Amino acid sequence: MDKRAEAADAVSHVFDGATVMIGGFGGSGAPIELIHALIDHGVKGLTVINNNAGNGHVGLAALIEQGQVDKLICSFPRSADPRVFTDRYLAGQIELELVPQGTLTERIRAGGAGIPAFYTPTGYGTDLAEGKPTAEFDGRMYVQERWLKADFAMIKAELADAHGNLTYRMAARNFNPIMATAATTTIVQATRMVELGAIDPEHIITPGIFINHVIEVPRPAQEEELNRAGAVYP
Amino acid sequence: MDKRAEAADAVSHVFDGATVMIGGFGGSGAPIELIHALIDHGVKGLTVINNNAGNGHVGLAALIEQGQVDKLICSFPRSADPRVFTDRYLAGQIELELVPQGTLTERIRAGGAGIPAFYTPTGYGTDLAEGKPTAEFDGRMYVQERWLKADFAMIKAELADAHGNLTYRMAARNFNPIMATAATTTIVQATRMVELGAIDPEHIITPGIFINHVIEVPRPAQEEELNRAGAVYP
Amino acid sequence: MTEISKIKLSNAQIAWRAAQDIPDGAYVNLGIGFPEMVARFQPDGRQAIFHTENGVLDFGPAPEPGREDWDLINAGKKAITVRPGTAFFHHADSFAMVRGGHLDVAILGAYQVAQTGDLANWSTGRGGVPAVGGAMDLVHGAKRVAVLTDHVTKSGAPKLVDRCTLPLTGLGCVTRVYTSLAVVDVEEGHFLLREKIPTITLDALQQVTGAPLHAEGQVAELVAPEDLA
Amino acid sequence: MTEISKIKLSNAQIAWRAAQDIPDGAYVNLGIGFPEMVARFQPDGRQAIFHTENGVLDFGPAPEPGREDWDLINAGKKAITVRPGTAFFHHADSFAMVRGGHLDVAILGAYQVAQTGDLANWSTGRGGVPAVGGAMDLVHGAKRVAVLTDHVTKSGAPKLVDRCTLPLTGLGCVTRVYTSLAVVDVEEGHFLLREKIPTITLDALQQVTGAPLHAEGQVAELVAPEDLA
Repeated sequence: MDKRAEAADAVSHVFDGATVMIGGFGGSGAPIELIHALIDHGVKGLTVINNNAGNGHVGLAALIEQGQVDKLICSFPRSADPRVFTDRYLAGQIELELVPQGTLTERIRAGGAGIPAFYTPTGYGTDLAEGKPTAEFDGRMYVQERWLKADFAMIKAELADAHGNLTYRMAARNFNPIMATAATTTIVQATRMVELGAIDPEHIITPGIFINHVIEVPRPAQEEELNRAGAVYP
Repeated sequence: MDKRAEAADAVSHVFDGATVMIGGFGGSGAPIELIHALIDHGVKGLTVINNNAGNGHVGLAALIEQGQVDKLICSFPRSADPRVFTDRYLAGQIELELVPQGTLTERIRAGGAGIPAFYTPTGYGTDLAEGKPTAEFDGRMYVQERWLKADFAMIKAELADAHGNLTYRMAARNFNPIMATAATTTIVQATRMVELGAIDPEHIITPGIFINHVIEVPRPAQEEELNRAGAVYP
Repeated sequence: MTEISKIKLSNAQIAWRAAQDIPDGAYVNLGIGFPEMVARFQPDGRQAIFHTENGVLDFGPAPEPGREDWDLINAGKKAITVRPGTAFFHHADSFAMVRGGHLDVAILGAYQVAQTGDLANWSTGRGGVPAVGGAMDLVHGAKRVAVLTDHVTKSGAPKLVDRCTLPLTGLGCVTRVYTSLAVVDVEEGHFLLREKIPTITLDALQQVTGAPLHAEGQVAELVAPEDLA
Repeated sequence: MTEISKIKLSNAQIAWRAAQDIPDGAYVNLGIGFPEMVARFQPDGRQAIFHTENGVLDFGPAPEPGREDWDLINAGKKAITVRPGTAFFHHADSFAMVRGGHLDVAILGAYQVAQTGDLANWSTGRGGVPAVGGAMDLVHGAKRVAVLTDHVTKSGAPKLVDRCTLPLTGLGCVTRVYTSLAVVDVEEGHFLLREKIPTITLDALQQVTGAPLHAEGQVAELVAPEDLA
């Protein structure tokens, strides 16, 4: 078994109208090269799940700017330069499902763990819980939230082996391990491929069972640095 | 901040009637020395949450044999030598709440994560879901399960620092990291104390936020080996 | 009955047959006991990745006696080994793999399998100390849930039945049954006979089966090597 | 109003006051922006452990300009550093810490706080692009939820109110408010005045507060150092 692939091949399976989870919190952990491969692939009508809504004109912002995203599920569609999303949103060209960050997180985790619904105190009594079922447990009120799953997840890792065992780099871990579990097909870009067995079994954060395709991207672009340089994709 | 303590002091807070999670899967990861300290402490009427029901006459089996446990919440009360529990159970001297293993796991994880209830496919239509609420999601039926929390968790780790950052050893990880999150007070026995910063931040499995007391137990007893040697505690 | 006990496959042969259906790279959980035998019979060139619900993926075979490390065990509490690719994780992550549908196959034992796919494999309903472990979790989530079993009980009663009479492990969860006499799929509420051993007639097989055996076209011959250890 | 703007505490002074209530070893989440300032004013001999919801516990201060590593940021997407004891974890584990009640204190900003403890701090309700981040999660779970805020809005309207008129972040979640004029606890549906700056009268304070200020015994003097940077 060898899950290594080329980015263009791996993203070529993403179809029009697919739901795609994209890892990262802001620029940390964002799989820029995979997103750009998806832009090259040219697929349309995507629903994207990400914590944010892109920054500048690269990565997720570029995917939105190319008109490939119909709906965004996120917690915080603001950034240093959120104009691409903001303009489209205010023009009614993109739908937004705003989800509290911890609820977004837990919905993704639930999707990966086979938990179709759960109760959380988060959002109870607020506009973001409107229309959702509620229930009382031990005298406190909670909101019922549903799992989130995706057709594809695109994530960024640090080390990977051919089976898809992964580690991450510092705070770039964020959404990547949980999104890896919640998609039918998970594509990872890893900064360094290593031999099977080279990652200590104690240090593997994502076991390969969750991974379908591994792409080595040795010197990945960093969204923050691209934006400081005024980069635009494509 | 320094969370280091002696075992006798740490367990001295456990009160009659307390609910205590005890880590381990069979003998792997079982905090034998902490359990024996609890036997020495002599507290009664405990509800214990563990995957099993003890083996032989040491560890959890010894705690039960001393008559300190009124109720056990577990998934598999069988072992190579389950006589201590079996005899008491058949004599009506100990209550058993039998929970499917993955549901037990998820209930503990939910307790630690502030999720009061969740839905699972596990157990639907079986005797173990009797009387529990059910619901349909996307055409499939699920059982509603409640979180599990405890007054105390007693767990076993490999490395620890004074803040309670932990690693585990191989399959001895099992229930330990999740139980650490679900108790008001978590007591850990670690095989080796290391300096703060000595554990790579990428390799910490349990961050110290979940830990209250750390006890160094340099050469921990292994339940399997104690039993092969015919050990009895006290 | 006497006749059947002479012609039926051994447990090793049943396990061998189940192993032939596991593709290279499949993620597989083998139930405690008899199903564990499947790992021995992987065809050449194929390497399944085994999951054990206590928190290890891609582990190796049992160590030499005397070389056991009791912190490195499987769900049956037997010693295992690490190999290149092994990963450790905690119980919640482990059952997320199970419940979340990430296993390709779970292979379990059974007391009874109903034509609806219902499985009874955790309790004989006779009192004593009940114990369930991960059985109820494993039957939900894996893409295929296969059962290995003798075709009949020791007293000759069918184990493939119309409805389970023993306490259920799960509803409608079994997809394929490998028995000592046949390979049977569960499809849309009935048993679909895929293979049978050549030395039993369809009628005789039906007689020891507690629900109708359907067939689509040819029923293949179920032949396993004789010399399996 | 003019008078209040002359006598009120600066943001740094409010942050300083909040920092005095954080015990050594407390696990603390500081909201993005103004609350982050609290980290600067930890009393000598005390070291709080800071949590950032994107997945870092016990991180160090911002690096020198030019030394940033953009894989090592806080929830405000500002660069941070590691120190001995730092731990990394994923988002689900991070919000388990938040929602599961493992933080000792969360310190947040506010548009409005109601005497019931309701908080409005995520939306001005004026349209544009809504964004919530982790605010709604942080208000549930931490043992204490403290708010740092000017006592009144820029136009002089009370921020401590009878009922929030802006979209809510959470119901009954705030336990203490540190304002530019006072320290106020929320207890059983009313505001309990604990401290006020010496240069304002109780009457004047009440006039700029949108709900009754109760007191139990002595109201202490709120005095912060002058020279805070």
